[in-house]
Amino acid sequence: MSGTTQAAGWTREDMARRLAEDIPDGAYVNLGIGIPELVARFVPDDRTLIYHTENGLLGMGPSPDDGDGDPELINAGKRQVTALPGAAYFHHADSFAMIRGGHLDLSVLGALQVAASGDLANWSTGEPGAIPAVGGAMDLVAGVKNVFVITQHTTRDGKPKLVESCSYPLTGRGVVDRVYTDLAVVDITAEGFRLVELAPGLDLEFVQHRTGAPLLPPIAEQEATTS
Amino acid sequence: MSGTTQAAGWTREDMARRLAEDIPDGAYVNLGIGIPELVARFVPDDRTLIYHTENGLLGMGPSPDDGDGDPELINAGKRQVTALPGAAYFHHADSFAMIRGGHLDLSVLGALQVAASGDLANWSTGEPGAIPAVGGAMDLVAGVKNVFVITQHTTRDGKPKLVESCSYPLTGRGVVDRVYTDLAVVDITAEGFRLVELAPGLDLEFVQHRTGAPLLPPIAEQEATTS
Amino acid sequence: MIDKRVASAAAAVADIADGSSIMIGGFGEAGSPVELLHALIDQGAKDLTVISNNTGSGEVGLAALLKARRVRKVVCSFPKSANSTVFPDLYREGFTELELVPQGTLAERIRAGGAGVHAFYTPTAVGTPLAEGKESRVFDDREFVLEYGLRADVALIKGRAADTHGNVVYNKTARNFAPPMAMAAATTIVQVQETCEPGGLDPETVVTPGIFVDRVVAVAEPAHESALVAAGASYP
Amino acid sequence: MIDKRVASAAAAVADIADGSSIMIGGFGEAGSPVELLHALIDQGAKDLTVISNNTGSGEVGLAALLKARRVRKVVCSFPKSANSTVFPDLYREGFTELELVPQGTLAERIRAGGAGVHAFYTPTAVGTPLAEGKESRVFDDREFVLEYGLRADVALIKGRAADTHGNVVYNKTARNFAPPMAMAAATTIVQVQETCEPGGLDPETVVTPGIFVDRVVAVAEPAHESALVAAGASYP
Repeated sequence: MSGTTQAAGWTREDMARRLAEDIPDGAYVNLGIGIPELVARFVPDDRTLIYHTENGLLGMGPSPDDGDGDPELINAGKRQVTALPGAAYFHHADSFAMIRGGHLDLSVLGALQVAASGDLANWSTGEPGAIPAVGGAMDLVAGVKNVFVITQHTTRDGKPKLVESCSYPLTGRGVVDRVYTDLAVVDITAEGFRLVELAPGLDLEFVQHRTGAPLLPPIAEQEATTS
Repeated sequence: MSGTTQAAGWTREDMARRLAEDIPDGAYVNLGIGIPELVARFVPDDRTLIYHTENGLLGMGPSPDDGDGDPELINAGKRQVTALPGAAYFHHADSFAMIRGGHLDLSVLGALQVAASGDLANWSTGEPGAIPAVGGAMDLVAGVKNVFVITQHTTRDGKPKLVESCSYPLTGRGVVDRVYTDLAVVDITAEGFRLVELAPGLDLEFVQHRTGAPLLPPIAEQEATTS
Repeated sequence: MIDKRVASAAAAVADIADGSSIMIGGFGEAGSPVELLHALIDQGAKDLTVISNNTGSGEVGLAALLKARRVRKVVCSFPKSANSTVFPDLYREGFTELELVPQGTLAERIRAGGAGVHAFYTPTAVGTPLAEGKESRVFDDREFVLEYGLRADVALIKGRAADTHGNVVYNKTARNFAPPMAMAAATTIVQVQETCEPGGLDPETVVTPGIFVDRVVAVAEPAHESALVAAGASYP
Repeated sequence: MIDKRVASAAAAVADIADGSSIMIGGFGEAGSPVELLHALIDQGAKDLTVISNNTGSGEVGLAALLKARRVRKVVCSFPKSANSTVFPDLYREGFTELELVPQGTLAERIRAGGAGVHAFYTPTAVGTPLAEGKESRVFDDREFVLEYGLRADVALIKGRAADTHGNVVYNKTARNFAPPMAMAAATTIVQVQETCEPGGLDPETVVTPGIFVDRVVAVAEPAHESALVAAGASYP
C-alpha cells in the first residue's frame, strides 16, 4: 500500500465540488437527500442549473430565511425551500413522468453499495424488522439520463461500498454512470469500475485495496501503457 | 300495420327534448356532433348540466354572439363556443382520462346502427375508398357511464338502424344503454331491445315493423300482461 | 344549482364505511388534509386501507388515524418519519400491513386508476425486490414491470381554493398527490381555505376540474402538522 | 443563463431532418402552429411521419405541408375536414399512409411516450376494427387492448406565452395536444405570442414546465387557419 493514513482523500465538500464540476450549464438536476444536497453549493458561478424536487417543483431554490418559509413549499427531504423565478409547480404523476420519461439530465444519489455492473443499492439493508421505505429512488435511477453516486468509498468499519455484486437489496440494475467518493472518481463501464481521477496524494493501488472489485486504470493511462 | 303515414313520430326537436328529460340535474354530459347537440336546447330550466367537450373544456356554453368568438375556443365539432363561469380548460390526455376513467355521466351520440346487444356502429360505413376517421367516439363509448344514442329509427331508404347485429364496423361492443328515435325510446337490456315509450299515435307493431330485431314491450305493460 | 360545499369536515366524512379504501393527499405535511383526517378519527370508520405517500408524523393527522387502530393496510412509498413511531410500531405488531410501492409507480398507478388505464408497463423497480412476484416483460431489449391502476372509495385531499362546482387550485408543493387522487376515488372530498362562486377561479389555472370533486369543505385556517408536532399535540 | 428563445420560426426548424417523426399540436385550427408549419415547408424536410389529431384544412398549415408531399405517414384520429381534400387525395393516391388511432388512445399514447410508460391496457376500441391485430387481454372479466407509448423526434406546438426557461401557458382550447406532445418529443419547439423573463409567469399556473421545451419562437400575431382558408390562401 502506497498510503496508510485514514485521513487521506477528499472531504464531503471536496466530493461535492468535484461532482459539481461535471454538471453542464443548463442541466435539469435532482439532488438526493444528504451529501447529494451539498452539490448545489459548489456549482461554478457561470452555470445555471435547474433543480427538480420530485414532490412537485422545478426551479427549486435554497432554504428560505428564517420565518420566510411556507410549510407547503418543501423539498423531497421535507425541508422548506424556495421557488426561483422561472419555477413551475406540478403534481406527482407529472413529476414522475419527468423522471421516468428521461427528461431530467442528472440524478445525484447516495449509496450503500454500487456494483461494477452499475447496480445500485441505496434504500434498504434488508435487516429483519426494519421498516422498508423506498421513496422515489427506484424511479430516479430507472428514468434519469445520468445517475451519479456520491458516497464514502468504504463503510464506517472499512468495508468497500464499491463491490463486485451488491449484497443489499437493489434500487436498480445497471443504472449508475459514475461514482464520486472521498478517494476517487470512478466510472462504471462495460468492463467494470474504471478510475477517472484520484484524490490528491493517493494512488491506484491504495484505492484498489479499498474497492471490492477490479479498478481499471484511467483510459489515458492505459493507452499510454499499451502504446 | 297500425299506422302508415311516413310523417308519424317525433321531430328531431321532440327527440332531443325527450332525451333531455332523462338527464338528471348536475350531470356531466358530452354531446356528440349533429342531433345530439340539439339536446342542450331542451334541458329543463330547473336543471344545470355541465358540458364537456373532449378537446379540452368542462363548462362549455353556447355559441358566442357574432364577432365575440375566439377561434381557439371551439367544441369537438370545431365550432366556436363559450366557457361558462365555473369552466376549466385541460389538455387532451386529461380530457380523455375523464372520458376513459368513467367520470362523465352521459355521452349522447348519433348512430349508423345499434344492435340488440348494445353494439354501436357510428364512425364508418366501411366503404372502400372512404377516408376512415374515428375521433373520440370509441373512447366515449368505452368510458362514459351512460351512452344514449339519438337517431332516426330507419335510414333514408327505410332500413332499420336498430338491428340484430351491426353490419358496419363497430365503435364499441355492448356499450349503448338507450336509444331515442323519431318513433320510440328503446332500452338495451340483457334480453335485447325493450320499448320504453312510443311516439304519439304509434303502436308497438308499427315500430317493431321498422326495427331489425325483436322489440320487447315495456316492463310495466309486460308485467300487466303476465300478472 | 350545483353546490358541492358541505357544512363541515364531520359532515363531509360522515358516510365513510368500515373497510373503505382511502387515498390521502400530501407529501410529508404539505397537502396533508389534517382536519379531514381528524374528522375521520371522530367518525370512527375502521379496517381502512390507506393509500398515501407517507404515514404521518407525530401523533396528529394521518399518524393519529393509524394510532387509533383504524387502518389495517397502507399502500405507501415512504412509511418512515423522523418524529413518529406510530406506523413502525403497528407494522411490527402485525396490526397494519404494508404494500411498499416506489413513489413514481404509486403516483402513476393512481393516475392510471383515475384515467381508466387498467395496467401499464414501467421500467421502475425492474431487478429489485419490489418487482418480485410481479409480471414483467421485455420490449425492445428492456425489461418492464406490469403495474395496475389503483382506485379507492374515497380521497381526502387539501387545496387552497375551490369554487362551488368543485374546481380546485393548490398551494405550491402541497399539490403533490391530490390531483391524481381526486381522479381515482369514487368520492373525492377536498378541504380548502377559501371557497368561491363559479367564475371565481380562472378556467386557465384550474388544476383539478370539478368533475373529479364531490364535496368541498372550507377550513379557513388549517393546522400545520409540523406546528402541531412541535407543540406536542396528540389527536384526539 | 438559460434562454431558449430562437430568432425565428425558420431558425427553430432549421435542423429537422428528412424522415423525422413530428408531433403537431392542434385540434382543428385551435393550437395549430401555422407559422412553424410554414417554416417547415420552406425548410424542405421530407419523408416525414406526422402525429396529429387532424390533417388540416384548406391549403395552409398542416394541409399545406401534406400538399407539398413532405409527409409519408400520418398517425391521426380524424383525417377529414369539410374544406380540404389534400389528405384524402394523397391517401387515395397511396402517397401518404394512415394509422388511424382513437382520439383518446392517441392522446394517451403520446402521454405514455413522454412519461416513460412503455405500453398500457385500455378499454377503448375493444371489439372494433381498430383493435384488430393488436394484443388484447382480459382483466377482471373485461377486455383491454395493449397500446404502446408514442414518441417523436420533434414536436411543433403553439402556446400563448412562454418565459425564457420554456415554461408555457396556453389559450383556451388551443391547449389540447400540446402538453403531452411537449413531453413526448426529443426536441420540442413552441411558438407563442409573448415571451417573458423568468418570473413573468406564475409558477402555479404554468401548464408545460420548461423541462419539456427546447426552443421558443415569438410569433406575436399568429395567423388563424380559418381566416387564411376563408381568404382562399394557399401556402407557399
